[in-house]
Amino acid sequence: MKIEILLSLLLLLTLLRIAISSRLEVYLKMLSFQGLLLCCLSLMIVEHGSTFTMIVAIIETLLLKAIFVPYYLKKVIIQHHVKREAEPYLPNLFSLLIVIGCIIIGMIGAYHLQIAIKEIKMLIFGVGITLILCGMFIILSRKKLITHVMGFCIMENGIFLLTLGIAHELPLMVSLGVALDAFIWVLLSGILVKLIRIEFKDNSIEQLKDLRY
Amino acid sequence: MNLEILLILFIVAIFLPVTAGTISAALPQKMRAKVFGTLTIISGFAGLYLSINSTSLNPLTVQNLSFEFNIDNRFFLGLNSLGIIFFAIYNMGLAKVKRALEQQYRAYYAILGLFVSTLLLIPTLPIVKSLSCGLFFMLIWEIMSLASFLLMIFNGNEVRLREKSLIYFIAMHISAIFLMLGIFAAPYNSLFALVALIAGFGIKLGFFPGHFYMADGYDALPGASAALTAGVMINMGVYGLWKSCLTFPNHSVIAGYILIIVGLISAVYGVIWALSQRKMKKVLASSSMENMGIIATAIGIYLLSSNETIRICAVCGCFIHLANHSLLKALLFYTTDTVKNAVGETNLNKLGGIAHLLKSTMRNMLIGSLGLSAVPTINGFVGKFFIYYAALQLFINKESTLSQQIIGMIIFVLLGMVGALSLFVFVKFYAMTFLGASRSEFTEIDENAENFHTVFACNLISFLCVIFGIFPILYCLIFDTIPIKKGAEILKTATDLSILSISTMGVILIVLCLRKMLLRKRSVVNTESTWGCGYEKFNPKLEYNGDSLSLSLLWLLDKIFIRKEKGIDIKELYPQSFDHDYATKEVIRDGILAKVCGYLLHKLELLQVLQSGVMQRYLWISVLFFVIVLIYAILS
Amino acid sequence: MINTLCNIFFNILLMIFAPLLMVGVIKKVKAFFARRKGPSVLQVIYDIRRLFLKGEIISSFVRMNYTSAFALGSLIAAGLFVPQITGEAVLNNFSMDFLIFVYLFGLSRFFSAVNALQMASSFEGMGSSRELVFSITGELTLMMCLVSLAFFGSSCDFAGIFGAFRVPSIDNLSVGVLACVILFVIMLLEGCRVPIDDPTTHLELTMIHEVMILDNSGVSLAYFIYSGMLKIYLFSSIIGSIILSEFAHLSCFIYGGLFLLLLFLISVIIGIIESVQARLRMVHVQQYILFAAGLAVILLISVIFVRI
Amino acid sequence: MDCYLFGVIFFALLAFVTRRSFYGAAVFLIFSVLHFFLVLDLFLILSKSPIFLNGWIIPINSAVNYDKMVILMVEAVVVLMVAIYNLNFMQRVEERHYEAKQNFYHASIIGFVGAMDMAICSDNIGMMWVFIELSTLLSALLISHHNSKHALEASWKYVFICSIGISLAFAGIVFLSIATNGVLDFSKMQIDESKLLAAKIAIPFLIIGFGTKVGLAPVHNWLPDAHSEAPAPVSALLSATLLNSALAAIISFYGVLQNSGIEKLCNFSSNLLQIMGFLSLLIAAVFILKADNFKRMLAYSSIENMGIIAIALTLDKFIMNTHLVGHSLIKCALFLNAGNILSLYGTKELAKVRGLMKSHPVSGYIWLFGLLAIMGGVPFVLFVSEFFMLLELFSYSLGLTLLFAALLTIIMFGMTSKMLYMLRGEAEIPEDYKERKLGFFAYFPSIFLLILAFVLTIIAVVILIGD
Repeated sequence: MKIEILLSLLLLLTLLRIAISSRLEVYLKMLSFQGLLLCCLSLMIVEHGSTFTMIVAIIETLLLKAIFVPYYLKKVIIQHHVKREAEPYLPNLFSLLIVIGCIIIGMIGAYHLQIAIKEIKMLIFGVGITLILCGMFIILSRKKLITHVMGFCIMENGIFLLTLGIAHELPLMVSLGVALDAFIWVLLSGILVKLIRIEFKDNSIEQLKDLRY
Repeated sequence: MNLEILLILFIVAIFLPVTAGTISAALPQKMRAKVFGTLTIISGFAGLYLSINSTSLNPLTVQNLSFEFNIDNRFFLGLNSLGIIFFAIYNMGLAKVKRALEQQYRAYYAILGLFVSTLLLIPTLPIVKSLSCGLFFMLIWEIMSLASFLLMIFNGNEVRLREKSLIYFIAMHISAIFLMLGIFAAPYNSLFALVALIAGFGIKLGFFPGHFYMADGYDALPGASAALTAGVMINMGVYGLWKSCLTFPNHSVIAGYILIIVGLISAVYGVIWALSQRKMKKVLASSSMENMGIIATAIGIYLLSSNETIRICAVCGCFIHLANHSLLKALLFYTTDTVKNAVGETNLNKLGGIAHLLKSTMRNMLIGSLGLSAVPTINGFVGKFFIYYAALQLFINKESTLSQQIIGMIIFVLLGMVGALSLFVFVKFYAMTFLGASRSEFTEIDENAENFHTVFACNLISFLCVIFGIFPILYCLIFDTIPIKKGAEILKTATDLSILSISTMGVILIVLCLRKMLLRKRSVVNTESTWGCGYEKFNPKLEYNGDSLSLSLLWLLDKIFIRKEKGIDIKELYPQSFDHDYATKEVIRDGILAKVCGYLLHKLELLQVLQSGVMQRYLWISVLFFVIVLIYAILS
Repeated sequence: MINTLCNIFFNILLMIFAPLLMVGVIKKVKAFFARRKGPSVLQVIYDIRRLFLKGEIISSFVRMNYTSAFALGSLIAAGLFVPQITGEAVLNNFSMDFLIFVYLFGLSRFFSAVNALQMASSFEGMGSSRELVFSITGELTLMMCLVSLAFFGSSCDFAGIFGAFRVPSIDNLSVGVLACVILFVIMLLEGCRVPIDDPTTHLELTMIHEVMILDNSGVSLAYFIYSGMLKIYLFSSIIGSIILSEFAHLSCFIYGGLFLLLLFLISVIIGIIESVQARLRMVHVQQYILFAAGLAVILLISVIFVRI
Repeated sequence: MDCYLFGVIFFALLAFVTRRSFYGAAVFLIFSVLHFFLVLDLFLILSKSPIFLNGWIIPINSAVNYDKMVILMVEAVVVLMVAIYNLNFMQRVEERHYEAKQNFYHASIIGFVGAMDMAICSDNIGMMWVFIELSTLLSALLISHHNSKHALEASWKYVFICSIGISLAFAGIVFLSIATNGVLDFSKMQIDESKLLAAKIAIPFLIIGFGTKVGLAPVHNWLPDAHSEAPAPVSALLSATLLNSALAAIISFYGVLQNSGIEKLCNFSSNLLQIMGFLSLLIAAVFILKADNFKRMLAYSSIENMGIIAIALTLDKFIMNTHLVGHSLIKCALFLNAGNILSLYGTKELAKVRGLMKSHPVSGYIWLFGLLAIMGGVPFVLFVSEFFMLLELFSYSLGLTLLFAALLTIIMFGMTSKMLYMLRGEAEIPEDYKERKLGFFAYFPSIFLLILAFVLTIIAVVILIGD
């Protein structure tokens, strides 16, 4: 039981690290580390299931989230040789405070849910909710398109955690589909970012504004 | 007549115009008017025949859809088919007229066919009998108003047409919504249903608040179809009003008061509005608003009073006035269309002095104007006479309550004033188009605007008007369908009226012969021009035009008819050119509606900040909405 | 049978000559006030006869030269419905004959306006515009007055109305006086006598009726002048029938004599008004008619409350 | 017949392989014809054996009830028409320089249609989610086919907003699986009373999540951009079928809630749907007045009609189905015709398109009757559904009826004024578009769809008057 707690706390740490930094490499490293943590967590929780579900879980988390996605995004970043997240809407200090707020909200929500519904694992559910909230916050507060992609990946991780948190996990096909979709999504947004880069010569959100009425 | 033949006739009358429309749409341009004309005439006569003796067909039910053929249905069917026959004859003549050619496109005839078939079908449909009847009625009603809208869109050269047809379309939509609410509310709350139906049909008839679209709408309709709408489609509004008032007898007193008050307001407003108009078709449209107001008062009297003679006079007055109005209005619209085709101008301030060009049209328009200004010898007076009689009886006889007496008196007096005003309108209408010197040079005058068919149609209608004027008794015989049995009152007044017309005609003839006889030996000299009294050369600008004629009255009503002056403030000392013009602002459309819609659209504009283009803002809004709903879900 | 025959004969005879004589008397009274001899009473007849015998000059714009006949014919037809010297109209017991009377006036107004507008001159246009505008409020007042009389007599034709005035009583007197005053004002408006419009002036800007017949000549001019006079006669015959309805039971000769005396009296009053009062400004004419409308409203209220 | 998934993949690969756009379009046409007959056959023998992978996507007969079958039928017809139009569309001049990307285009369009079918037919809400997410991704590729500035921006916004919405929907599925303790198949799903809070939390997640894909009001912002920037066949497919497939999820979820009978859940979900419905009507009313690009105007009218369908869902099933069918058919006809107008006039600007009736009468008539139809004009099926919509709303509450009627009138005002502006006046067509002519296949689909809508009215009226 203690290892689960340790792993989820580590996940929260990665979130704080992301909130502080404004360099993209840090985002990537944290993303791959989160994938790793998710893989251990899923192995821990799902050990009594059939071997086939174990293999799917490993493929999904280890292969995709920890290795391939960060590698792919690194290639995109190198192409655009953009190192640093330009001036974000909020200074880093405020984003840190907001992430801490998300953590608190997530935990309180999970606690209340756990009282009402007995079978969910309180801690994992809380971390899942926090991940979703922080992913959303990163999308809303950063300017670079690539950071938006990473914010969405963090949200995906949060949702994956939610599926782990509930007692009777989803059928195999559904989890396989979810993994596949997340992967295709990252691929597609990578292609789109490249195309926007060619068309707009800059990949911040400012140019994408003239489709109004 | 056994049932099968009547049934076949009914189906022929309904579906023949549609097929005629589609066939003539396929034919080359020259043949279209002729083929369409002949086929619609056949269906018109079928309708006429049906209206005279189809009592045996009465409860015709197909599944749970029923067609009614009792007395008032047959009356309206007869009236519509008569109007359609005249339209068909007139339209046949338009093929040869150069200015009317650009309207002879294919879609025009297809839509006309649809329009005519709905006009023949609606008089037989009950409105609030059951939901499926209601649905079928609404379907046909919407097709009718949509067809008249489509006719408007294709009219080529009209300026500001987009705005006019848009307002017409929205008004028709609002009236359809009122009708739907009326049909839905019928089983639950009959008073709400009655008021909604009156409002719905009121907008179609142009009662006071709902009249804003009428002048522009009828002005935008091309050529003869304006006559069809004003002559026939407006009767459907009266049909609806009549049917809905009959289906809710327990609220007849309230309905009576509503109809009388709204009718009087729209009669007075309509006739003054007609005075302030410049275009010929707009004058006619606002005058049909006035006549519909008078018909509404007649129906109101019928609903209000319990005395038998008053009810008979009111209902006879209403239906005879409706028949006269549709004949006279059709006549005036056809003559306006002939003037437009001949000279290409319908603005009263630019017309004048074309009497020598269009002799027979002038004669027909004189008869039409006399009829609509309700002058004794022509048939316009007969309907009004009965309504006056009913109003006076309501005012005089002992057992009607005080409020009924006051209402009777107000109707009598206001109708008198409206009569004088409508006389003013039609003197101006007739004199400005034909008489005096022409106020603007007409470039190419199309001689065969007055070809055989158009003149024949107009002559036929004016002949009917004069005959019905001299022998009003004919109404009772031919239109055997007057909804209430013919009381002794009606016969006596009808014979009195024919004596009146014959005696007036006689006296006028005597005086005319006296003049002829006196001038036999004397010389009648036709000099150059009118006595100038100080002007060295006659100039058409000196002549009084339509606006200056009605200006002295409109100055009195300055508050209602606000005038927008243009071109008054001249800056430089010696202005090179200076044009002064003014247009009367219509109190509902430019006043209240413009303000309300402007305010509404401005408020909607504020919402446009939502679509700012920045994706983050979209996400913020959706997250905010999501959080609010989530909190509500958790707490409740 | 004889009664109807003499009724018709006397009415028509009077309709032809009485208006001319009345205007002659008016002119005589005006001359008397101006201390001059003035034209003889029959001078108007000689003028009309002179016009009948002359040719006509018509402007080139005119297309409808029969309008004058229609205007006069409809007025004469209106005269058939008014009970005159013999106390009965030519076509009596006609339901709603006062409405027909008013609407026949409308018909004659239609044709006189059309006749004016076809001359294509600004004066005629001005006159017809004024005529039509004043006729609106005039007809409103006339309608109110006739409705209240009809309610008072609780019948819908002239015979019934004048029947109610037979028995002399205070109500009859007050209603009768008010009705006669209103009818007198309407007569001045229709006949275009002084307070509304001065027949003798030639300043086009101020004329109403005379300016409409500026371009007529010969027989049509005679017709229009005669129709002006006929209007005065018809209204004064209505006023006369109201006043003399108490003496209807007397023999017809005495009634006829009294009727002629009354006509003479009315024309004298008109003459006095013409010589004493000057013509009102064009703006005030509208207020003058609305004053008559006010009177008609008072009449209406008094009639309703008298009956309840 | 049971390997429909592999069939779709096969056709997609086939399209991917083709070099010239004509062959790609031909493959897509063959696929759509087969697809139409498959659905027709399904419709005729509704109780056929399971179609998909032996039970993983639960057998078709039990899942597909009356509503889903209607959506499937409409989708089949629309896809066939779009395929026919696509043949002509690919030959057009401006499509030449996208020749290189045509194999991606055709492959993803086939994949897109396949994903939508499976989303509609699958009984498990999880699988339905997966296929909806897949269809979103594939359609994002389609939208950015023209990779102009606006197309890229539209596809970026489309991908992002829809994915976030759908991932929230997945969180809703997680909560739902708690509430129904693990059973995720619509036919077998039972919400037990003890876990009421989980179900209550699942409702906003699911309805707003899938609502983003349906384009209901507060989460609708992607729809106008995506529909106006996509090429004509894609925007027709998007508005006619994609919105319906997402709606299928909400319909089945709402069905589960209704027959679970818990009074609190039903009220909350119907209120939420009605609020979103009326909000989307308001938003459509506001922005139709402002739209200066005729494709955006059509997109806003899609939002409006989806709002009406959402309200109808809470009132009565029959109205919802007629409105759904009517809207998809007529909107597809309109978008295809908008494509025609775009290639005839070269611009989407409303201000520059004048004199449509004089210069190109056929597309003018289609435009006129299409817009009259979409507004609930008489001879088309939407009038019948709006008639009964008002009837139901009137018996529900008078205030809502008046609000509904007022908003519809404003939308009608906006659309007619723009329609009349385009139909009338003098046509000023730019030089290189002067002698543009479009073949029969460009107009046939729209005409066929409008006639179908007209025939449906007659059938609906006959049925209604009959019973």
